[in-house]
Amino acid sequence: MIETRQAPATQPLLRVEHLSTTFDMGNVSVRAVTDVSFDLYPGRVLGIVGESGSGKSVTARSVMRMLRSPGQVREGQVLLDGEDLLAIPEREMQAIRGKKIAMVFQDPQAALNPVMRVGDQIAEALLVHGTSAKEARKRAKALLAQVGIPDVERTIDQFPHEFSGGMRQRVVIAIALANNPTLLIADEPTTALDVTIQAQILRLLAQLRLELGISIIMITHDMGVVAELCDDLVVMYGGRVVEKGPVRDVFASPRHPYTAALLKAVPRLDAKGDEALIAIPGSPPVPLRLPSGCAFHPRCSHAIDKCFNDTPPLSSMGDRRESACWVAAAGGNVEPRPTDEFGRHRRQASGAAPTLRLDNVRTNVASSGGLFSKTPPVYAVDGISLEVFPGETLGLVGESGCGKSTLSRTIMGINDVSEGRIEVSGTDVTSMDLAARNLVAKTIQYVFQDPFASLNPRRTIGQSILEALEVVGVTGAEADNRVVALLIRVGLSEDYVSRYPYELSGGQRQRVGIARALAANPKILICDEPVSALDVSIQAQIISLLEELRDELGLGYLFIAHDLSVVRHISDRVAVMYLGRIVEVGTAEEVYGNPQHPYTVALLSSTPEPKPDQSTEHRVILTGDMPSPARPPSGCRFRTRCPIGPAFRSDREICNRQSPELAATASGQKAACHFAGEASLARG
Amino acid sequence: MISFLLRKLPSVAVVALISSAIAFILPRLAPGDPALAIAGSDATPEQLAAVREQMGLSKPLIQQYLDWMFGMFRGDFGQSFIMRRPVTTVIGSRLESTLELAFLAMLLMIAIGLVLGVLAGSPRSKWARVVLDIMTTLFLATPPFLTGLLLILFLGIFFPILPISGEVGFFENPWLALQFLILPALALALPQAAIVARLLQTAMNSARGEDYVDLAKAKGVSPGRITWRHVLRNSLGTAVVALGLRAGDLLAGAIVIEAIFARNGLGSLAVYSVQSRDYMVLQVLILGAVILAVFIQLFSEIILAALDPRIRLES
Amino acid sequence: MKFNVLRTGGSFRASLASMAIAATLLSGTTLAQAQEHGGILTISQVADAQPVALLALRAGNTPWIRNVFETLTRIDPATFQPQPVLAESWTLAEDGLSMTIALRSDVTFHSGRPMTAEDVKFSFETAALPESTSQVGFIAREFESMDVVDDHTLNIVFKRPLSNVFDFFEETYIVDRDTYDQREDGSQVIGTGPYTFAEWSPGASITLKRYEDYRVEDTAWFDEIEVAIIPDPTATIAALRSTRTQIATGLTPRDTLEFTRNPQFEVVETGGTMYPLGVNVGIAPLDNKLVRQAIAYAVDRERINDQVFLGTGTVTDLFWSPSAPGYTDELASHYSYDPEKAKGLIAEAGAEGATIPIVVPAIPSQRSIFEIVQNNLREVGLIPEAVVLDVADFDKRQVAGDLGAAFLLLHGQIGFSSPTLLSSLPSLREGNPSGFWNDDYVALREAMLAATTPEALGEATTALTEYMLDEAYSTVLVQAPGQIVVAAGLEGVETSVRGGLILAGAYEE
Amino acid sequence: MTDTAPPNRQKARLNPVLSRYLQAFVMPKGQIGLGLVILLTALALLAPVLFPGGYDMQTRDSLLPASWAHPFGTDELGRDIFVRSIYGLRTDLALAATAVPLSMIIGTFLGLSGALSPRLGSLVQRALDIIVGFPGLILAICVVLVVGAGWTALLVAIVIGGLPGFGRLARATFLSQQHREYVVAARTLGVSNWKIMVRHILPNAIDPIIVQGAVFVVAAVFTEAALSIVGLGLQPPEPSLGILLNVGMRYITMAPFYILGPTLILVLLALAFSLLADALNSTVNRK
Repeated sequence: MIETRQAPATQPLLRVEHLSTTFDMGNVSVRAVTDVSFDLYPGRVLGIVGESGSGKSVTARSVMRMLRSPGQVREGQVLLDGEDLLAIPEREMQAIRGKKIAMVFQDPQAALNPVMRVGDQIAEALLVHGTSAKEARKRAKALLAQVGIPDVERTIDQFPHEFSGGMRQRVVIAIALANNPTLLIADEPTTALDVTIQAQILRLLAQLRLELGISIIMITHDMGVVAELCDDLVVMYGGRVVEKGPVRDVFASPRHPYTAALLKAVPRLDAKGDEALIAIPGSPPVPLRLPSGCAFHPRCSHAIDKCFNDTPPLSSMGDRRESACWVAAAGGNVEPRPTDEFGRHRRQASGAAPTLRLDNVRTNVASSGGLFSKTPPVYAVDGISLEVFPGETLGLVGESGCGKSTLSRTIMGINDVSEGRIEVSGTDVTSMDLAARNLVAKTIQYVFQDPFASLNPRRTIGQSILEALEVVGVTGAEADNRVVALLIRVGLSEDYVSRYPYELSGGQRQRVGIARALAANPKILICDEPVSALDVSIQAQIISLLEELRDELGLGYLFIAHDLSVVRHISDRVAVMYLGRIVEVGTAEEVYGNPQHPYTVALLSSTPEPKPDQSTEHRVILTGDMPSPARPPSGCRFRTRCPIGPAFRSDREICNRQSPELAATASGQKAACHFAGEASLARG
Repeated sequence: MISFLLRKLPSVAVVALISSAIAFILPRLAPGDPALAIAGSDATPEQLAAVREQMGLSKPLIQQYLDWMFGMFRGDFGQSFIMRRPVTTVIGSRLESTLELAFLAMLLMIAIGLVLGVLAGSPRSKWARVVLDIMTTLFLATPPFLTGLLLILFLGIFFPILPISGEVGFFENPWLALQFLILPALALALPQAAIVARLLQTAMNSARGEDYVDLAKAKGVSPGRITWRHVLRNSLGTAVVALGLRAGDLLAGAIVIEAIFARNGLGSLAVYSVQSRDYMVLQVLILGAVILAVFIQLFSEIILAALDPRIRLES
Repeated sequence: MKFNVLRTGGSFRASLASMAIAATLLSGTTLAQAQEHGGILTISQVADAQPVALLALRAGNTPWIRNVFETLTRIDPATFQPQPVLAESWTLAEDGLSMTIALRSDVTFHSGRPMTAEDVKFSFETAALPESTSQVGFIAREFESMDVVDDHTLNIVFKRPLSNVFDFFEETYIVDRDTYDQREDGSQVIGTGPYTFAEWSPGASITLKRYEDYRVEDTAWFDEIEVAIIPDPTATIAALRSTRTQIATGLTPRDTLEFTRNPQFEVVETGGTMYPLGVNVGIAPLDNKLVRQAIAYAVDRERINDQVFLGTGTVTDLFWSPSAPGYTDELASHYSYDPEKAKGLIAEAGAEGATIPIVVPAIPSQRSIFEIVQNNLREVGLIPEAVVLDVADFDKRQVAGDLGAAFLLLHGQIGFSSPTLLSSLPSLREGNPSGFWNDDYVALREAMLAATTPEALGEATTALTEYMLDEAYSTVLVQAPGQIVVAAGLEGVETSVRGGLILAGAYEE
Repeated sequence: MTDTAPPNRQKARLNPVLSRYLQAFVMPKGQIGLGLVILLTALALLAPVLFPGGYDMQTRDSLLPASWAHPFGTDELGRDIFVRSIYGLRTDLALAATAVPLSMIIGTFLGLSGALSPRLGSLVQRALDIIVGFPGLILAICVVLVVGAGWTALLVAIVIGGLPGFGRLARATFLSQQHREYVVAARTLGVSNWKIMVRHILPNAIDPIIVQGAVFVVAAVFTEAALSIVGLGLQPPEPSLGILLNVGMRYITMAPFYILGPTLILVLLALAFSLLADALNSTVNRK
């Protein structure tokens, strides 16, 4: 945390008062934001935290007066330097947007106009506010340099698609900074980015705040990001503010059951791995059907009768703290009660034969090309060897594009194996002929990332699971019974048989996805980012369910994720993947406790943790982006970004020449680095 | 771009080869005899036989096909059975009429389609939107020949403003030629323009929901500039693809339009060739149409790549 | 319609004759010629030119061919007597088996070469070949020999007396034997007429130019004749109205209706087409003569004439020209509309409810005729069914004589003499689609062919006609004239007996 | 653990697909379209009841101008053009009702064939591309000539003409669906290609195909009319709108109502299906 946080100035830069926003859908009026008030003081960073549907983004858009139709601000004031933005004509607002208030969006891929050169997009922000074209271009270059884009003279005339995700977000930030705004609203600016890139962007934002004294509203769902960047915090739930206060204080002693539960539901990187997560039951409410009274009461373990009918007002809880909870107001405890906890115990590999074994597998993902043309091969998976034992969870960590999904698809036979071999229960299935396919389908099943996409919207839950049973030859009444049993097993009820996916929440859908995967009684589940599409409070539920099933059914998991805390929580062993290769593999304790590969170090160091006041000074933050698998670097694939590699130490020329083998290290795990163990975590 | 075209060449060749075989065999499957056009309907059987012999129609089909194919490689597309001169000359003499029609129709289609599409895709009053919607739906509903008939009835018969049939070469008398061209060109263009407009409208509406429009708004860009610089610019690709596809339809529509407006273009030549079984002309016309369709497709891909920097010309 | 032919007879003949006279009178006075000699005459025709078929009658050739080519003789549409053109005179031998023809000596082809008897012989021999597809070629095949006596004298020996040899002369253009085989693409279409064939853009236009060395100076009034090919009647009408066309050929009565009332135009009925309904005598129930007669009685010819041809046609059940020897109104109206009689005959034959498939070519007028015929036949208790064939398909089957049980045909051969028609009409000739050929028929035909005097021909014609009407294997429904519209101010336009435009004497007022 | 479902359960638990289509008729576009379709279909179906005299009542009153007795006048054979137009509509609707579903089914199957075998799919795609390149009317004429003019020939010509449209749509769906997670999920379960095609891909192709079907009705009538103009339509005396237009063209200056009448009916027909397609399209895309 950057120590520039003085006491708030007396006059707030932005004051939002009693803001209410509705969406008129035909004859129903949906309240997305109700009675939201907060202050932002100059030079400070305000975090607005909430899950999907909490109203945090609508609040931001209301401030910008950029609500999508049919959204409308019903009540309230947005005072910027004392001027009510909601009362001025649109033309004046246009002059304020981009000039005084700027905004950074979640998805830099979507936020840049794909057919406009980046330089022009930055310059446009200046042009529309009266800067001359020549001046605007000059400033655009300066801005690009300021946000850390290399080789500005060339890149200024490139198109967004020629930039990586992180670079694009830097461009978006450059656009936002163009007119030296006093307020920057960042709407989930790092959610679409990888951990190492997220760290870069967060560092950039912190730096800008420091250098330019800009005030920031940071909208996020990630407590880690809040802890790292924000001074003050607003927690939203069901369209209302439920808790407000300085970050440090809120994290130390949350005054609302929701804040408290949220902090406990997130797995910690530094956790030992044997404590259970405390999941928040249920799912966040949709604005159309808010529960009566306190919107959180159906999920709250402290709810009292009053919570059912009366909406608690935001009331002061001491020094700059406010909370909207009847229980807290009465001085009650709001820490979540452990519901049904699972004592976790690590299992060691039992010496049994591995159920799944990969031996030096390579997968070519280049399209086969036309009738007469040949395309050069692209190995997204380039020589991977790993084993999954019965009852064991192997976590596979890596950033997007590292090939982890291709790997899982190769195991399932969706992608063809170019080289190497895959064994399932000791049988070679590399050929993926009919018999091999059957064996794979019976032994290994897949849980998909996006439960919205992996269920056919036109088939009922029952039909989707029946199909899986049908394949293994279970039909008729027996199949119907199995469907119900499977649904109950994953925590759903019989009613769901005839429902369609759109009637289910994300968490419920993921449960169905798991039920379907279990239909064939597999020995191994490949879970490909099974919780990353879910809200934080739901993630814990699904992780707990997976753990429960593993212990009960003796399943082995290949658990693929980019979220290191989640992987640490569930995994026995962890493999770290970079650009098609495994760079480090070992037990969770070994890898997290004493990482040997500089990439692992960087990953761990980049992950923001929900602990305020942690120093970020000594973080290992990688530069640049992962190269394309079509043109991998020679020698060590990580060398282009390696903090201990030839990019920083010109004498380490071996990294350019020789690809390091995965070899045992002193601390037990295997790592593929010529200088394993040299980089280390410097935690504050 | 050159390498893109080169890479496409083999598959174009395959399509051309298959099409040539179909173009050759399909008309010949129909009963009838090109010799009849020469011999006349009241010829005696021996007169017909003599003419057939003279025309080389008694050769085996395979040989006729190979003669044609090898001829084409030498630049000889064959001789019209009926008109007794090179097919290229025959087609060339009709080309002007169709080109004039297609060119004007294309211009009208682009102009009307883009204007309607942009208007409908811009945020404006509900009333204007409804009017535009009705217009596009009406144009969309009436295929070219119906539009043509209605135009003839209203602008040619009830209010005789424009000539309804016949033609005059553009270079002979441009003013008169335009009078003859305007109705058929409109008839061809209106329904196609409606399709283009509708697609453009849809594309613009979806582009309007994109984040980059929000970002532009957050920059303080005015609504007009957003429409032109961001929304329209990103929707043009759709319009180009639509125009490319429509260009093919335009040619197909030209056949019927030429019949209705009594124009002596390639369409009427094609119909005449079918009726008189002038296979030599017909097969070249069909092959030409298929290859033209392929090239229009390639061309729109090239334009698309030029419009959208994300698209690179690959197979 | 494939053919655009003149018919002989009818009221228009007088007007044409008077035009011809006027032309002759004027051609004597050089005054008019001296005044406005020159300019371009524009003509429209519906079908494209077919120089490949110079010696056959083609709709695409009739409007221009008689101005580029000439024949030995021309039949006067008024008197039906052959008049000399390229032949100066001719002598038929006493026995009728040979003829000596004296040719003009001042005739030159457009190539400049003088025309000789060899050219005439070549033209006749070529017409006799099947690939010429001449409708009258069969007459030349009755020539025993042709002797070129000298450059300007030709002697022809017949196999038997040929009463219709002037039909052959009328239709056989004298072509240049040096260039005949280069005619196909229109590059060398060389004749002896007052205009040369200068240019042909297929499907678009033909350009004729004045032949400066024509044997009679200043015969051609116009510098150029532009023949536009406009297949669509509506477009033709538009061209007429806008004066882009001065003479429009190949129109139907429906198209010309508005011009008959317009003083700016003159409508000339010329040539035309006969529309017979044929049945196959080999297919039940049409093998029964009574059924065939019943069908002939059942058809309302008047209505066909009124509704399809707007009353411009001649209602007749005969193939012959009304001016032909042996043509009587009684015979022509033998099968006047009588549904009751038809019903009786069908009952007698026991053919009630019989299905009659009728083959119809996909031509609008034929379709309309069929609809009336179908309506008529239904009334008398038959079930007619349409089999519409594409024209090319239909023609092929007509040539092969294979059209099924019943069929609607059209023959554009009005203007030939009856003996010629016997062999040139697909409906009557051997191998006809009715499958009608027997000894009685052959004997009656032979008698007609053998007749050398008009009286004898008349008698033989009557005998054959009665037999044909009784057998009823093919009866004409209507003979309809073709229509030519001439813009006012254009004088001296003549037509041949079979509808060719003759513009040698045409001039602009 | 109880994860509460969002309580958005439908009142009527109709098949969601069906209920979605029904929503098309809530908007005015859909209502007008449906109304017109019903009106025209009813007219066509009831033609023998409304006009028991049939379509071939020939009289000597040729080419009468429009009047109350004959709203569109009479034709060259003295028949009422309005009656013939309605019977013509009957013919065309019957033709469309047969040809459109056939073309739809075959085209869809061809387009989805890639789900059975990728090679077959791209082969079929090539073939359809070639059909597309063919000048539409010429292909139809050739087909009619080969089959022999008449109902069957028209049917075949229309069906073939529709294949590329339906095929391309179905293929586009297939291409977009084949990498969808639930298709991949079915494949990882080991579900057969055939079942994946029918269960997972086909239902997603249906929306655009239905819309295209409504559009294609107009195209089918267009093909009929175009073939009639070339003289290769239905056999006389059965009227079709195309035949009426073709014959009417010849009387356009003498009796403009001859052509105006059938044209109006065709425009109504086209409008009806176009509106319907439009309404369906917007409900389908709303999801």
